[in-house]
Amino acid sequence: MATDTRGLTATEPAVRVRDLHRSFSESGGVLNGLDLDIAPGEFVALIGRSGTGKSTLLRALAGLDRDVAGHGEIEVPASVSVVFQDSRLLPWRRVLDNVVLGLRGAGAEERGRQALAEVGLEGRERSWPFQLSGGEQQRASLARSLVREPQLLLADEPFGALDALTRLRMHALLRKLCEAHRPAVLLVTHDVDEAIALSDRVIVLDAGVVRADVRVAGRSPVELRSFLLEELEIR
Amino acid sequence: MATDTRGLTATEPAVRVRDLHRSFSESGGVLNGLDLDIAPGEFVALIGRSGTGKSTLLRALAGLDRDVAGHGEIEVPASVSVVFQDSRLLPWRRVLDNVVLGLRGAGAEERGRQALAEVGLEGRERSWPFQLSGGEQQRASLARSLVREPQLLLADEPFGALDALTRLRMHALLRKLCEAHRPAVLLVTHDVDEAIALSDRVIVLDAGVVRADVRVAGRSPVELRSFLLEELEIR
Amino acid sequence: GDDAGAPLELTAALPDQVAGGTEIRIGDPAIQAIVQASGLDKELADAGVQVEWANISGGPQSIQAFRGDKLDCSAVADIPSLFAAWTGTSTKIVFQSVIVDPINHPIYQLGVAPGVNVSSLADLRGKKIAYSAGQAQGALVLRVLQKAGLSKDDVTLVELTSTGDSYVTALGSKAVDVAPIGAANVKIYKTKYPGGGAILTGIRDDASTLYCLTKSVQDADKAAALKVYVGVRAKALLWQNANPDGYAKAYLQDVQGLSAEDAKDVVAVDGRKGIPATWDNALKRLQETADLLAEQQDRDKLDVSTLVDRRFEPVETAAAGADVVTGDAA
Amino acid sequence: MTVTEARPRTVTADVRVVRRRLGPGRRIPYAFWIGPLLLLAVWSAGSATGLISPAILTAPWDVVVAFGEQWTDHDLLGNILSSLQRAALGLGFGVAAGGVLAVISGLSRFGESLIDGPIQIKRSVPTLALIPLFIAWFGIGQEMKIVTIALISLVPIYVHTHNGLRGIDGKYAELAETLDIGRGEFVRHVVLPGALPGFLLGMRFAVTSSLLGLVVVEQYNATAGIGHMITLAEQYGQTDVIVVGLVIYGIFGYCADSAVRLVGRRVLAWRRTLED
Amino acid sequence: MTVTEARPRTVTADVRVVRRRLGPGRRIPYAFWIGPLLLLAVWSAGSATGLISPAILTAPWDVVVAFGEQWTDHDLLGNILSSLQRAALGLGFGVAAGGVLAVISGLSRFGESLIDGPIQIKRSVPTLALIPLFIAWFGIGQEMKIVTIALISLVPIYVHTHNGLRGIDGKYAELAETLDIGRGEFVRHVVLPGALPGFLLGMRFAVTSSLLGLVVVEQYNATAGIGHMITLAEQYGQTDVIVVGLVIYGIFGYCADSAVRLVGRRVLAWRRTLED
Ligand SMILES: Nc1ncnc2c1ncn2[C@@H]1O[C@H](COP(=O)(O)OP(=O)(O)OP(=O)(O)O)[C@@H](O)[C@H]1O
Ligand SMILES: Nc1ncnc2c1ncn2[C@@H]1O[C@H](COP(=O)(O)OP(=O)(O)OP(=O)(O)O)[C@@H](O)[C@H]1O
Ligand SMILES: [Mg+2]
Ligand SMILES: [Mg+2]
Repeated sequence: MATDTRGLTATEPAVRVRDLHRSFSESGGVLNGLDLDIAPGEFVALIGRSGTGKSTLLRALAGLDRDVAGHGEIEVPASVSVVFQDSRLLPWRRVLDNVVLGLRGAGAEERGRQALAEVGLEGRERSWPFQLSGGEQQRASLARSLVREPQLLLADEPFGALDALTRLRMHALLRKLCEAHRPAVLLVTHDVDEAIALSDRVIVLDAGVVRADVRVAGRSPVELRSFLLEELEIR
Repeated sequence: MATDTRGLTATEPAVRVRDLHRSFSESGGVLNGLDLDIAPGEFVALIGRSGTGKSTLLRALAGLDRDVAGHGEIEVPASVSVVFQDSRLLPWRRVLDNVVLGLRGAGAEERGRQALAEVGLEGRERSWPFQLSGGEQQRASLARSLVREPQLLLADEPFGALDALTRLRMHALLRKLCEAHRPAVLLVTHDVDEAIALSDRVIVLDAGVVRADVRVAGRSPVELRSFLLEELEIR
Repeated sequence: GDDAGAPLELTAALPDQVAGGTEIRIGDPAIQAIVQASGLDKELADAGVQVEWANISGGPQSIQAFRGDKLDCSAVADIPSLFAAWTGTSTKIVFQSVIVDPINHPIYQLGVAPGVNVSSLADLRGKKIAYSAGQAQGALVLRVLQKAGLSKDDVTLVELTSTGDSYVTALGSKAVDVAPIGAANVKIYKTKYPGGGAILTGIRDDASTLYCLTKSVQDADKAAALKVYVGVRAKALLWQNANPDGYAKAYLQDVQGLSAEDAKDVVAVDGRKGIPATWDNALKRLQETADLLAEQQDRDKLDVSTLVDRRFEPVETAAAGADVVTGDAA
Repeated sequence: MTVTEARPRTVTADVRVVRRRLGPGRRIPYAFWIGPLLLLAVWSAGSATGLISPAILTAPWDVVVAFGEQWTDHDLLGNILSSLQRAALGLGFGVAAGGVLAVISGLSRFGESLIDGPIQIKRSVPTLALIPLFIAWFGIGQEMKIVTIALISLVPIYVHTHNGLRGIDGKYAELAETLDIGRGEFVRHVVLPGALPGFLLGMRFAVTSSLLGLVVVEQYNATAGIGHMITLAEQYGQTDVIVVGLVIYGIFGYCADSAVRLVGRRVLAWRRTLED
Repeated sequence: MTVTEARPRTVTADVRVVRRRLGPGRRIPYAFWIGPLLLLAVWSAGSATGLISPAILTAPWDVVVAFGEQWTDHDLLGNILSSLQRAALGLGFGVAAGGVLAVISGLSRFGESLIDGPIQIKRSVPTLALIPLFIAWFGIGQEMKIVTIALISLVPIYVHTHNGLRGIDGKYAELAETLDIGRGEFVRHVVLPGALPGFLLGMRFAVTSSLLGLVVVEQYNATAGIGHMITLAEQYGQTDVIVVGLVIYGIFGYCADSAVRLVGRRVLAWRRTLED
């Protein structure tokens, strides 16, 4: 059973997915009875081959797949924040306005500025999205999610367009944030090292189900890495 | 001088860039007098921090920056193919039509199908671009470029959204192609290992000029790796 | 018609006293200009009649306004009151005037396209004639054919609505051979299209009326005010006869936007207005028109005596006094 | 390091995350008819209660009677057919010309400077006032009518296609440039499909414009046609016949519009917008 | 492993890769005027050589004379002003109503089913034929005129805004849903800016429609206005005055259209399209 393999305590999970099916065509499902629990404050990395359904899973958790066929049970916290695979900045809002979109309360703008500064986009507040480089767009989109302090953060390859150094900085930033607010995190990444470095638990998605589910703590990164790569390559 | 560091023979370079300046604002340039030669058939990897001007350089080489301020000299071969950082599939053409766009001659479609199969998108010929996952879009875009057999291939992070395994397959595919047609290649990547694994030469872009320019052949990958990471992190 | 006065039978005598604040809504732009230029507006004011002028004239527009009850009376020729009746809007003619020499001062002449040879009505045989079934011009064409002894089949009737100068354009471009055009436009037509000509119809087309919503003449207050207005209108026409230049300036130039020269030309072709001593002849002609249209256009027979309110006849003639016209002119 | 395997389940519960929908949501089938039917209901109720006087707007049942009369006694079908023929011919020429002009002017600044101004000016000038010119040039026959309708429907096609074309994301032009495709292929594969949403919107306006143009042109030397029928009825003040004309216009316009939108949904299947 | 350093150079040669431009290219300054000026030139030449007979189209110089006459003797300015006032008022109401209706019907399938049909039907029906209704409801005064113009200009605003809204990329609505913003904020930050290109196109049509509407409404009980002037001039066959009216229409329409497009370029600075 899933619970004992993860060795979780008995607290209510923040995310609870049972028997999740999703398919875009008659011929075959993308998710085929997936089960998943994420504890509050837990950081889970999701890896899997391109086209296995990682984004499909995230969209289901975010409640964005009303029109997709399938069934299953999903429970998520009320406040969810999503970093989309494309950076999805509103092209008609300047960068800062994109970041603070929907933020309420005084100081929203100040918090937005600070988040931008943290992702290295100080001084670009007034730029249009099309004026940013690929990596800059991705960071702006990250800032938009981080400034919100959600209970569940769903991040779909948020560092894909970043160079090694910037990526490390963003890791640190994300870690800091997680320590402060302890959201549950589900992070999709293609970088196994990144998954190991950041997360409490790594999940391998394949053929629409969780193929492997391993806790990081107490295991050697090298061993973990080769295990995960193997799991990835099996098919 | 650039030429002797690269130890090239005296053949005419395929790409020749001299004193290239490009800037988007009064305050500072993105490219500040960049020089670059790429020999015919040479595979050059370009790395650099997010926002340093890698895409700007590629766009200059592709002749897509008519309206950007700056000067300098650029020579490139007649037939250039670009893999954009965004996958840039025409949303109104099905995947196969996107791949064969502008291909002439009989068998164009057959070649397109084959290219799609090679990037692992067999059976997705009739899909709309929005029906592809992020990585699938990127592969379709790669297929579009590879099917063309250009003299110069400019690829802007073509593997950013791919998992480790798919990425290795794409590496193999690209290498095969390069051996067959010997285009000059300028490949932007954030993955230093990828740069080392694929290229003849790695270039580090920083502050708008070529900060480092190293040949891969005959050097230890580990040493090269730590040198490049150091170069990247200096600022 | 918001605060309606007491109802008044159509047979009851017209009240003399105008209740204070009675307002009548009149579409009669030429008379409006004359009334203001001649000082007759004082007479209206003294009698306690308030006129809300509307710049509306002609059949379709006035019928539309009647139906919405946004207008009491409007100045038109003879056709609109027939069509109003045929389409279920009850109106009464309260004023009739004529042209003293109608044959030589017709409202319409028959314009002839350049290069077409038509010098008498008999030449119309086989020609393409512009025809607009619902308009006065259409009725005129039917009457011309009747007079020439031709049937509809002897000519080609080209269905063409007369809007603006569409008939002049149609003639000029030789799209039709013959078209009724306003006498005032004949000179413009001839200068614009050299070779174009025009002949007289020899038919009286001088009917000119003021027709009102029946509902308005059934309103005692309005009927009293209209009684005053009809008197003033008669005087206004006589003033127009006496002051052609004043009319040209006040109406044609200032209201209609013609140049002084053009205004003069228009006045020159205009005939003297006449107030008939009796409406009998006018009604006879109206009945003939009604019969002709009923026959040619498949409509119900109409007794035109139901379309007039002859209580206003003596009011009109009394105002004109000795200046009434009699005999053929009427 | 245990591997969790998928287990077959019998539950088919579907508990999804319910997120407030901000877009319009799914299309309601047949909702399409609610508006027009409501309009009909209000009209009927107004007429039945006397709130709408028959002099102003004929009651629906009287319109049905008038419709029948026009059909049997006045060749309504003939009127409709000859109107439709005119409208279709004019529309055809107008759409072709408008599309071609829009592409020329959309893709060349020089072409634009020549074509765009005159079309904008034509657009600002009342057609009715231009008719004398057309009569002088084309006579008062069918030719003039078709030319006029073609010019009327050219305008929305031109403006919308031009606008749609110019609104295509610049990155697709860049892509095309790097593919070394010719101008013809560029137009076929990038410009036309990219401008298609604009063109279709223009088409919606062109169709109704061409029908409306009938009212104007059929005042001239027409012996049949809906516009002719309305003009005559206006002169006679035959409200019921006018309303018959209006209803026919309404039905045709609504159906044509819905047809264009339906086609639009088909050919724009590649889009994921708030519409879907 | 040698590091190449950037060296200062004195050359400022600018040899770029020349790639065939497939889009329209850069805007040509003032090209804007070429079309209208060419039109004027053709007109002048035609009139001077006698190819265009003055009976069909008055020569430009005669129009200038007529313009002067109208200005000094017939209060042309007053005509223009009272027309503009009517048009502006009607346009204002029409734009406001059209925009609000478009947002309601764009964001709610239910609203759409109520609103959309009647507007499409209204759009298919000739305004001229509706005037009797408006007269009955609003009288023959200024009110009727403004309501009519408002309804005329409501249509393009509604249709275009609705179309623009529905054409917004669905992924932005998804984004908004994950940000937990309210409907008001969604409209303000996503819907309105996203529909803005559509709205602006609608605005171009609304402006000219409101001006054209003048010709219709000013036939009714108007004592001033450009439409009134044209109607009168038609009655008396004053071709030159008609052309004065048309020229004024052309100028106003062209300027208004250009103004809207200019505004469009400003407020759509966030777009990179073939236009740029
Ligand atoms: N709207 C859609 N219509 C049809 N098929 C779809 C649609 N969206 C996704 N798919 C298919 O579903 C599968 C899973 O897609 P998904 O986006 O979840 O993959 P992914 O794991 O995120 O891949 P990647 O790493 O490449 O982003 C893919 O094969 C994709 O082609
Ligand atoms: N159109 C533009 N207008 C203004 N600034 C721009 C524009 N395009 C790029 N820039 C800026 O120029 C710099 C270089 O951009 P470029 O896209 O070349 O970066 P990059 O090296 O490709 O980065 P990344 O790895 O994030 O894609 C960035 O700071 C970017 O913000
Ligand atoms: Mg994905
Ligand atoms: Mg880049």
